Amino acid sequence: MDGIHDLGGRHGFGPVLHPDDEPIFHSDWEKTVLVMFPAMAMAGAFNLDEFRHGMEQIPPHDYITARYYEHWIDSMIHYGVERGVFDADELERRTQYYLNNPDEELLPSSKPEMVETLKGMIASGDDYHRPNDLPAKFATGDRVTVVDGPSLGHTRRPAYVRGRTGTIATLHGSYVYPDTNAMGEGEGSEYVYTVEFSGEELWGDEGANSTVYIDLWEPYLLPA
Amino acid sequence: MDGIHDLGGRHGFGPVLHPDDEPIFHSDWEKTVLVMFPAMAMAGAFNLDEFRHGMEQIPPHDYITARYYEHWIDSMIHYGVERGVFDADELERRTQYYLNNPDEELLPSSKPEMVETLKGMIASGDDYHRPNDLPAKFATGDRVTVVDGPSLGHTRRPAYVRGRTGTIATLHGSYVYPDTNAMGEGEGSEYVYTVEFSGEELWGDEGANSTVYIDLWEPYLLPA
Amino acid sequence: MTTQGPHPVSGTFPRSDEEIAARVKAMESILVEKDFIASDAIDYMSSVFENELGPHLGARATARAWFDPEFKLFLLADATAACREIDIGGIQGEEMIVLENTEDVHNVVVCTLCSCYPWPVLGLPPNWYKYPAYRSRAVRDPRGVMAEFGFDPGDDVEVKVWDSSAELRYWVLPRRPEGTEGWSEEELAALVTRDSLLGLTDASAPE
Amino acid sequence: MTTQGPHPVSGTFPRSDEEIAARVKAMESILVEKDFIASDAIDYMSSVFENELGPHLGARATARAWFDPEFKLFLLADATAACREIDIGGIQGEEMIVLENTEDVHNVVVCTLCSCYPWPVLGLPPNWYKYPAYRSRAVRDPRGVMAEFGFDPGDDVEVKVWDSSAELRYWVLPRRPEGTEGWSEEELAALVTRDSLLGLTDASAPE
Repeated sequence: MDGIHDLGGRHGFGPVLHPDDEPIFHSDWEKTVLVMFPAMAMAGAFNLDEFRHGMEQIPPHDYITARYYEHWIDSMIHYGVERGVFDADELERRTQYYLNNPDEELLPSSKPEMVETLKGMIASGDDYHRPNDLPAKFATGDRVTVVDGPSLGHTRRPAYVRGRTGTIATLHGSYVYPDTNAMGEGEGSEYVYTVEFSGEELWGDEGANSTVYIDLWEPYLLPA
Repeated sequence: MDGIHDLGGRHGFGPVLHPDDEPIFHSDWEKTVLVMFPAMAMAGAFNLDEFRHGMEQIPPHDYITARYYEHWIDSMIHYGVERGVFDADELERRTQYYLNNPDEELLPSSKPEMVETLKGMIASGDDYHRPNDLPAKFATGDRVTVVDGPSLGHTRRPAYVRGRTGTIATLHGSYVYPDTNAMGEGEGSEYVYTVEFSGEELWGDEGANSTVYIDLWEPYLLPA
Repeated sequence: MTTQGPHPVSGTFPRSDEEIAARVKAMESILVEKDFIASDAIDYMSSVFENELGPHLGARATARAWFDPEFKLFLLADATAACREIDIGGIQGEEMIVLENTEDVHNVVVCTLCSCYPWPVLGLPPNWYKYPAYRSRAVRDPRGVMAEFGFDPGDDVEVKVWDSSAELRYWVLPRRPEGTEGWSEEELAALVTRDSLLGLTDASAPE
Repeated sequence: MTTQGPHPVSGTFPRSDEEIAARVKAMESILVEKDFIASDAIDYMSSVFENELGPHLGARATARAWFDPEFKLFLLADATAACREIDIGGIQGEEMIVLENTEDVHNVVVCTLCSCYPWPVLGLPPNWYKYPAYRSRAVRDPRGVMAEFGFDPGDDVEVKVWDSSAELRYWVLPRRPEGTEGWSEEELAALVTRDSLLGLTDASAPE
């Protein structure tokens, strides 16, 4: 979709405010939200691409004014309600309750097998490679143009490279395809390339003496 | 510039909330803001294109959460301070004063010659035509592609038509050129065309059975 | 425990009406002192837009066009001159173009980049015309927007969207409703709404 | 007098920390009841990110590469395997690529579409990496962004920006500061900052 999340090259957001001493978690609730991601993914509430697509659907004013982990919360509620993990009314009722009783903490709970699963997940991560029997269409050095035109669903084809011509820098193998995986159309399998664009191609004179590299899936690319 | 104001085709803004009974002015201050536009333009604080460019420079979160006439206020302050009409500290001081004394109204004041000027302005408007000795480059029926690529300053070349190919529907004559007039580079004189784009060219299948017409200045167009 | 760092953006939105009112008073007080504005000028111009300009003018021009075929031809050929003939015209409508709705074509007007609007026939625009939802969607999903106004032009009808990006000002000549044969201009004008002059709906049907 | 209609958007922004905390408690309480999460799992995983993962790991890998030319070649050829050799790796870094800064080339890492970041070597990203200012500007105005971090790579240096849009994770091997001949790995690691591993600055100079 052509939403506010597609930020590359957009104007108006001001300087990068970067405090020296930013904590890892700014509030205790951020810790819970971090761990709700694997918990809800394991519960089948969403996959990674759906989770990202959920964040993209946050209204623009909310997207740019909210704290970062609020994006996670919103996407979790979006899919959680849709897939029956949360009942929207019950969630609202409990939210009001905790708002009225801010000092009430949840009781400790234990799930040792989940701790073990998380341990393995942190150590090994996930595998997004998916085998593909077809040969890759492009090779290093090939000139390619990114498919232009709008997007209705989820995509990792940002506006700032659409219609632009660059050069294949690396072929990385075949991976889950976000455009289908986020839309309930299957994981798919598509080659991913790092594509090199000159700064001038993207930004005109502004881009002098700079180069942008971005990873793009094969269906995003046309021979130039 | 590639700012939040360039809204055509962007996703996420929800339904069009259109009350049946919207008043012409929602608050008394809107009346003052409306009339400050010609007043400050006559005082030399800005021209129309600068005024629009000033609104485009409002930070995105502010642009989409503010009431409409707040955009005007922000652009007026932007140029008013830059050009010595307002002293920023004095403006802030008085704002605080009126915030602390909300019932204090300004005394009535009179400027009969301005009333006369406004009367003529409302009746006749302004004239944006500027003669151009060169022939127009395009004629009705010509195929044209809108110049692609980013924008640094003010432009009326929206993102959704950049790089798209359409057909000249009408040649309107030559007018003030916003891209220079907003940037202190003179009014210029460029032909304006209404260009017709098929919905499919702009939006793919979504655009079936629709057509978009938009007015574009000659420097925005290349022969297709 | 919270140690939230800088927010992505600063400030609290939206600002209150009181804050804005105070700021505008501050601006006005400075402009009055510099003799750039006066309260009688504000009263005069705002009263024109409150009491004189508005969709009733576009309705009057439309009814005339329905009533008088020659005026309709004139209006479609040169809306500015035709309107001047019936004392309509001026600021933000120095060069107007009227788009005729037919059985096959339905026109819609928008300004995606700001808020351009034909003041002489419609007065000042409503907020929704200037807010992001309408500006973003009218060019891409005009049928969806019309549906939110309770209107469906029909699948076979071509929708033409006009993005007012220059100093030309567009408005729509709606189709004359059926069952209005023999009506007077005044009666016809009562069927013409603001939304129909923007192409969001048809003119009202006779009751 | 005010009769402001619907705002362009509804709600008050930003939301308070208290509101968010209450909502998260509500979510957690439901997930606990459904046996999808437990507080010990939250404590475990958050403590790993608070206490174990962080830029000191990227600093250790970098110092090793400065110290050991063979490890540097390995790191640049296959960062994931090289890091595994020194017990670094895992989630959100399943396939890492290291970009070498040189006299002629300076690399910068961003994720314009969301917040992709090499967790195994840097831990969780700071807010500024995830907020609109950095994401919008890093690809278009990388020198301006670096200037805000107090760094100028030099006009003659080519700036390469890497937009992490897929599941590959990029980080930067900064140049070894001059005047560090004979330093130990531990001493070298102390010069490597998070910002230098993202390419916003160079590594720190020796004092």
